[in-house]
Amino acid sequence: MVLLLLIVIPLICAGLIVFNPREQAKYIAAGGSLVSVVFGVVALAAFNWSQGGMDQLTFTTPWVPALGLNFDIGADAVSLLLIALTILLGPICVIGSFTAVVENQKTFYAWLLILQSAMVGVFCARDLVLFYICFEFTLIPMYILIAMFGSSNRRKASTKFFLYTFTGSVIALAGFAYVAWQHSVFTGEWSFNMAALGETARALNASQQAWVLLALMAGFAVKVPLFPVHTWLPLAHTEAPTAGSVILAGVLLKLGTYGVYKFALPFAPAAVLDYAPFMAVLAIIGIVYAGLICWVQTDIKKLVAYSSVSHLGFCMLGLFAVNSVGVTGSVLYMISHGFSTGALFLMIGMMYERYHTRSMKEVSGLGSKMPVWSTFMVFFVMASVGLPGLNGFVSEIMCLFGTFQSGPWTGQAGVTPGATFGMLGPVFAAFAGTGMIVAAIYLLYMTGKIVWGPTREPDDHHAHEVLPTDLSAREIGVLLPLAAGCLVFGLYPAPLMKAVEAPVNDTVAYVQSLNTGDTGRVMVWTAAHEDDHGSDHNADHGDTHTDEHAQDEHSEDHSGEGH
Amino acid sequence: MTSISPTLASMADTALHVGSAPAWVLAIPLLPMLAVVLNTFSAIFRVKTKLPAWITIACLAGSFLATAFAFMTLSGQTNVATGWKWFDLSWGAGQGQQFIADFGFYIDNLTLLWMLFVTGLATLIAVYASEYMEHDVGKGYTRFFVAFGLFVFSMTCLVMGDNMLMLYLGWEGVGLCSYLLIGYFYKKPAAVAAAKKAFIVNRIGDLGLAIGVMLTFVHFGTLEYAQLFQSEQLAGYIAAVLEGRAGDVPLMAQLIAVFLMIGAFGKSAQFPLYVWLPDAMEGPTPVSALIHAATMVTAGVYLIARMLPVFLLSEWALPVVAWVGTFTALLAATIGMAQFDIKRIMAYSTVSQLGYMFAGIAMLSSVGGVYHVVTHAFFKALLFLCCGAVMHGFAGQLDLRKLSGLWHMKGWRVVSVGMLVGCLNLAGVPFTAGFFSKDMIIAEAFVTPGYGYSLLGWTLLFTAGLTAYYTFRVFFRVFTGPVQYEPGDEHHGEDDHSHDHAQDDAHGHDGHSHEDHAHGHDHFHPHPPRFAINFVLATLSVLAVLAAGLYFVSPEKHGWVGDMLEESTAHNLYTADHSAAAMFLIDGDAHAAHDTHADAAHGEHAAHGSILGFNPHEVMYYISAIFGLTGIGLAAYLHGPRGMVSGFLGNRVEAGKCRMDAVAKAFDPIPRWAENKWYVDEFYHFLFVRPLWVVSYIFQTIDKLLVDGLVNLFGYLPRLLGRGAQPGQSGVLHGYALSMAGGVGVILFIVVLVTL
Amino acid sequence: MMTTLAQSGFPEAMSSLTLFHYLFISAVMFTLGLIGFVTRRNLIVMFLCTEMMFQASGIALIAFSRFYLEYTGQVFVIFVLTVAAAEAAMALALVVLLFRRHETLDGSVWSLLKG
Amino acid sequence: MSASRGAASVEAVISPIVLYSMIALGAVGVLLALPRAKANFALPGFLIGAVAGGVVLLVLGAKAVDMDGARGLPNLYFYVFGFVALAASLRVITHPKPVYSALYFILTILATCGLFLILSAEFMAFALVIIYAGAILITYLFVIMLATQAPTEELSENQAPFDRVAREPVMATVAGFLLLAVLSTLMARGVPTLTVRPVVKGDQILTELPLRIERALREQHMLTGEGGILPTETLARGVNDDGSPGAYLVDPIDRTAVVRVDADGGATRVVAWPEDLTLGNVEGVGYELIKAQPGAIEIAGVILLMAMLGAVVLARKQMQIDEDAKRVQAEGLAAGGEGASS
Repeated sequence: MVLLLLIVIPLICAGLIVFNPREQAKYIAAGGSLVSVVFGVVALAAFNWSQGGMDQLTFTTPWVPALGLNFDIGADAVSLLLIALTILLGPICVIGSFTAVVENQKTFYAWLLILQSAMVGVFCARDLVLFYICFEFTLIPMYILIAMFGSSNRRKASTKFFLYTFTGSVIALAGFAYVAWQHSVFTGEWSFNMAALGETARALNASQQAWVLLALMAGFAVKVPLFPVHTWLPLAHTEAPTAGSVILAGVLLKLGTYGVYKFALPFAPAAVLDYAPFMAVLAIIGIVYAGLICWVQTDIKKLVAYSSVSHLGFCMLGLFAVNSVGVTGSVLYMISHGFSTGALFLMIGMMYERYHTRSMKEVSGLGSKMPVWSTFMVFFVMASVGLPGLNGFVSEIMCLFGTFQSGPWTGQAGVTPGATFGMLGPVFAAFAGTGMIVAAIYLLYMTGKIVWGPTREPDDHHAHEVLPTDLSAREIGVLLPLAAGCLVFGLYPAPLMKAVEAPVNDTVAYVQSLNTGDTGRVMVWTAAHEDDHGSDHNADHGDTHTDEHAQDEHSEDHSGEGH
Repeated sequence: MTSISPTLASMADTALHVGSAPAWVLAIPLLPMLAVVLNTFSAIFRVKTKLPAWITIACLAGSFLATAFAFMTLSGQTNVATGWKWFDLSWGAGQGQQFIADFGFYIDNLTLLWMLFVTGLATLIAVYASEYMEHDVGKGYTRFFVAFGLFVFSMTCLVMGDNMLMLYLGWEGVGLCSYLLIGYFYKKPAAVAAAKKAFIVNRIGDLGLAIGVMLTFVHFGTLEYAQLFQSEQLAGYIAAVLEGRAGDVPLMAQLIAVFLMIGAFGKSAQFPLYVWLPDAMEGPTPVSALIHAATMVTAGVYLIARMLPVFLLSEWALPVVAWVGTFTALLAATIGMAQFDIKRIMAYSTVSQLGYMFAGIAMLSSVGGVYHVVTHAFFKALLFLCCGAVMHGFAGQLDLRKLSGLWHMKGWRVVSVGMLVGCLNLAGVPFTAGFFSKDMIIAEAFVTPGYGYSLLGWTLLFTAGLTAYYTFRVFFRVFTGPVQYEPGDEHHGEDDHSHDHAQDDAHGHDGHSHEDHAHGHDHFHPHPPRFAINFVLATLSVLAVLAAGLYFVSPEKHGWVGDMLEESTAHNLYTADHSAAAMFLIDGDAHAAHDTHADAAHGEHAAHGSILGFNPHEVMYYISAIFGLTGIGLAAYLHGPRGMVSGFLGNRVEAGKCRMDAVAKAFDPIPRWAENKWYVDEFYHFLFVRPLWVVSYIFQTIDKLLVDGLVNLFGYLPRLLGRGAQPGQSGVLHGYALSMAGGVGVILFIVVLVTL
Repeated sequence: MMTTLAQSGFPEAMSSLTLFHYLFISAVMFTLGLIGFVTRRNLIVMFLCTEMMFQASGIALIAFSRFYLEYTGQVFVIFVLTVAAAEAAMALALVVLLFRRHETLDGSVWSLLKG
Repeated sequence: MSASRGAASVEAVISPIVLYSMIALGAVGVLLALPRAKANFALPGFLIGAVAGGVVLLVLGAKAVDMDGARGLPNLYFYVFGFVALAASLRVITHPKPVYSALYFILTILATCGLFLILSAEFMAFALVIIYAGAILITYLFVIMLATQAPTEELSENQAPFDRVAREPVMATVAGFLLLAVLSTLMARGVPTLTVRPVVKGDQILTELPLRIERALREQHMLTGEGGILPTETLARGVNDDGSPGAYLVDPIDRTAVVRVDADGGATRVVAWPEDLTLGNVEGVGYELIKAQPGAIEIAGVILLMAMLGAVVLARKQMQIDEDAKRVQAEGLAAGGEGASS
């Protein structure tokens, strides 16, 4: 129920904004998002963190019963943490935009809140159709935010963002639809319950799973974004307004990784192991390639945008390591990246508000001009670099660790107790590790240009009429929670690890249990599954299938004769 | 297992007792952290006094006292104090199925030894910095001390961490502080570049370390020292090595040491990753003294000492370390000889001495290596602080050609004496601490059998001579001779910084220094150090001298340091068995262990190596003294002032001219190349940085044209199709109606045909 | 089935006429309306033709209603009539408007979509 | 399945050769009849079209005779009305003058109403006459007169050029008659496969009006003296589970009702409904409309209202703009005048 509130409250506030005067829009938005935070805390408090399945804080009501559609929401630890991230970024984005958005305030804040609802909906959906609707619906507010409030090239950016990600997710929809169809063939009734479909998907044979995986990855990889399909991101980030960038980097990209975690791994476990090296190679290329591209950027927002590509590569790597450390690291990465990169975008926005440029060639050496800003900047850069003690390190090193463990170690059983089954390994980890060096190179290059060095300002620079030279109290207030989050996350992440341990271990244990060879995978799974969960899925799946099919034909004939 | 030597077995036994340390031990790392927090509040409230310095000094002194107390109560034991859980993840109950790393601290003698000099020196240098940085009070002062405190905290994590991830945290944490402090004068592009370089080069090493840590976890299933060093697996490997079955150790396990070694090379500025350290001298001098001479750069030595059992598994790791260390020592010494910036000379000297430490520990003289760390920490900190005092007094002047005769100047006596003490130590003049520690290393090179180790020994001896030469070159040029000086170029360095802010709030300055800077060169008066700096220099001088005494504490264990290391991982195979163990590494001769382990350790060494037919440990005192004194003599002859030693040796009468000029001219290109650091930086730039930059640009182009271009092409396809279909859209209603009707007709027609 | 016809409120009138007879009339009328809609350029006549197509569908609906002995078909014709009336009102208003603007009733003039 | 479909061929209804050839012939006729720029083949077109339509109807009738035995061309009205309706609609689309088109359309509607009457949809027939012929078409006529350009020298006989020339007649005719051909094929195939529900809808509705049945039975008894029910008798009701009286026991399939002989219960008997007890067309349509489609009829009302409002708004808009333009112009003139005078 509290999750429903988290979805509904922003929507109500968006409605209030529409029907209230323009001047009140931002206060309503701030109030609404803060109320959401309160309920988010309630949700966190009410949650039982030691439990695995996605069956807490549920709310279900029939939607289209004929198709087995339910409005079905609930959470496990992973999704609840992502929801928490979403609603934490909510007020930060709203309050951070107080001075940046001057025109069309009602539109801006209303869509921002709607976007928040949609994102919460994605993370708590238990029904595939609900998930997909929310997943796609996030595009619309984001499109409007970019297209209406972006910078000069916003039309191209927003169109590209929309079409690119939309195309990808339509392919994912095909994958979903295939699984749902198979489910209806197996069981004779339509259902879009994610758990039920997961069961069905696992029963598919290896090649079917491979196709399902590829279809899902087509959608999620674009969203993440993975290497060859990343080009929408820098453009969208560069053109988006600050709040849009924060949400985009902080949450929207996580829809992709969350999708991989929630669907690709459990829906196609056999194929995941087959395709892990391929995906990992793409991720590693992304890490290094995007990192090096960052280095030669002059627009710092573009730099940070490319850095997201690089960082999310680690996240994907951890997921495809398919072991506890890797997947946990990946989940933590989703959250931690939201903090540090979101904060970096905010910082850039604050600078942009004052100087109306983001080019390192025009602005540099702000260390003496804006010491507080610079302090925060260095802090968040360090978080992003992956400095131990801050959030980036925890997740990054776990992703690398997971990748490293997940290797060809099994031949030496007993000799390598820390190893797990997997398709990656030390070579992957080593190559990905070079990303750490590259990250240091480009982020310190940026810091060296923009924070350190002799002060340089644009020629036509005037003091902002509202904002002080350095950060205002409001801006510091926006940044402090993020900074505190980075610090706490970096120094005391153990509770988070414990929190996601149960769901992650479930997923991983499942995929790992398939490692007994190529031919027997599905069989092994079926047997294991029966042992685990009783007999709601029969071993003679194929038989029931054919029987039903025969019946179908029979009844058709019958009706035909009736005429 | 049966044939492991009893000593080894007993070693394994003693290492098993891991107790839990009392909670107050946590004060050692947390007091510096407290200083950081308090100083952050100082920054928030914009404190414009020296309060941050006092806070830092108090906290660091408290930390030192806690360490000292720990030394008194806990030495000889191995204890773990856990703060809180940091990484905590499990996916099974078996070994290696938990990913656990606590924010905890591992306290054994090695840790205590390190922490004693780290916290002690940090406290002293904080006192020094409180005066040295005073021109920045109200501005960078707080920032400086925040980073300073953070550094000490990180260093405690590095040294005391009870698992490898804590080590990694400290490892990168000190890197961050190093970055922040090198870039302290952030308006100077050189400082910014140096800071960046330091961080990035360190990161390369860090990657090696990270891979080493991962390999360790995969192989031993744990990251915690306590479990690692107790693990039967490790004991089994070591046994295999000792029995000459080195091939039984899996390749991957051997690689652990190799990767850890890369990390150590990065942090401790060994070839090829040493290039950042000389540039790091752009930071304030107290920083150079503490971080880039005494403590942080010795982290690599600590790492090898801590992980020595793992290093023993590898056939190549330790020999490579020995060779690289020796080569670095020689290379850095040659560069140091040709520099004119006294701080850079000290920096290269540091690189060189670190090479000694690495060589020492790699030649299985962990005592020698660690002892050298300790003595070097004192005398090199002293040297740097003296250089800093000079720099401070002469407005940033560091060129030895422009300074002369400080000994004779009023107020500079403490500095001069301190410098002399430091130089004597560094040059290895007999009966100084540096003399003893260096001798241990060099002698070990002749004792330990290994691939060309005696060649390394001679190289190290030769390098010792070079060291003496360049050390006293500085001393003779700057502190003796006629009183001459030129003020430094104030527009680089910290004073530049203060100028900028002078207009903003002048009252934040103490008038004295401000006046000096404002007046410029015509009326330049050097200001000699005041109480705080002199006090620290004096204290350090005394300590540097006294450090020699450690050699005579418990001599049966090679001095106090040997005593300390005996109860730690660094001891491992040393005292009793070390040469034997080394022999197994090299020769695989299992029986020798039984023959030798019972013998007295000292007498045994002679059997394995000699120098010119003598026992190296006995004759090394003389040989190295000869090399050292020769170097000093050469320095005196080439750089000494006229009138020194009855006018016999030197002939220098003004600051910038000496006999060396002619010599340098005679050997023309070589000194110039050496002065330009053998063009290694340029080589790296050409070989790595530039290509990477070009590749980045190529990638960017590819991204724009190829990757994005393909996408845009797909985006363009519908438009092309649309162009093709456009004529159909006449916009006339009839057309649409007609095509609709026709379409329905055609579809139905198809239905008719199909259902025929 | 046929025996109940007389009792059903539908007088005996079908006799030998099958449903096809009416549907054929309806189809022809629909086709003529369609052809008229496409070929005529006068907006008013075009709308007349649409009305004619409505008429044709009405015949079909009522024929089905009769055939199935149901009233739903007739009810639908009422709705068709409603839509036709609404359409006529709107369309004629539009025609007047357009005529005012261009002083012509030629439908092909209104082809702003043409690129 | 497919076999059974194949069995329902066109031949059961009409000879396909005749059907398709006449459709083609009709197409030619329509094509000729459509207005042309130069030559005018309207008359031959009509004739050909009439022949085609007539032949088809004749053949249909002949086939019906075959099916119906000896009665011969039964229900001549159908053929007459059908022919008139089609001929009038042909004229609607071919007449170059919109006014005549509208008038012919009224004829079409009237003929259609005749067909409706044959189909015993009296209500719809009269509603159509009133609404279509009476209201809508008159509006059309008004608009035609309102919107037609004043005749000038160039416009002969008050005909706009766009009325005199058909647009793409060949394409349109081919497409239209192709559609007709496949439609009639499908209809001819499909009609024989249709099935009818066993219950007559009107009877079923009557069961929901039991008092009406009771009244008819009483009247039957009173008027004829036989059949029906006595004044003392009442229709029997079932009993619900909870003991309350349930539904009346009337059977729409057998057209019978159960009657309670004594007022105080006990014996019952079954009577047949009167033969002439049927639901009237208006009754049926009204009942269906209100009972089954209450929402739809509300929506239809709203649509009509909106259409009215829309028509008003659309028609007014132009006037307003004109007024505004005039006002602006007037103000501009006044200002200009002042400027000039000062």
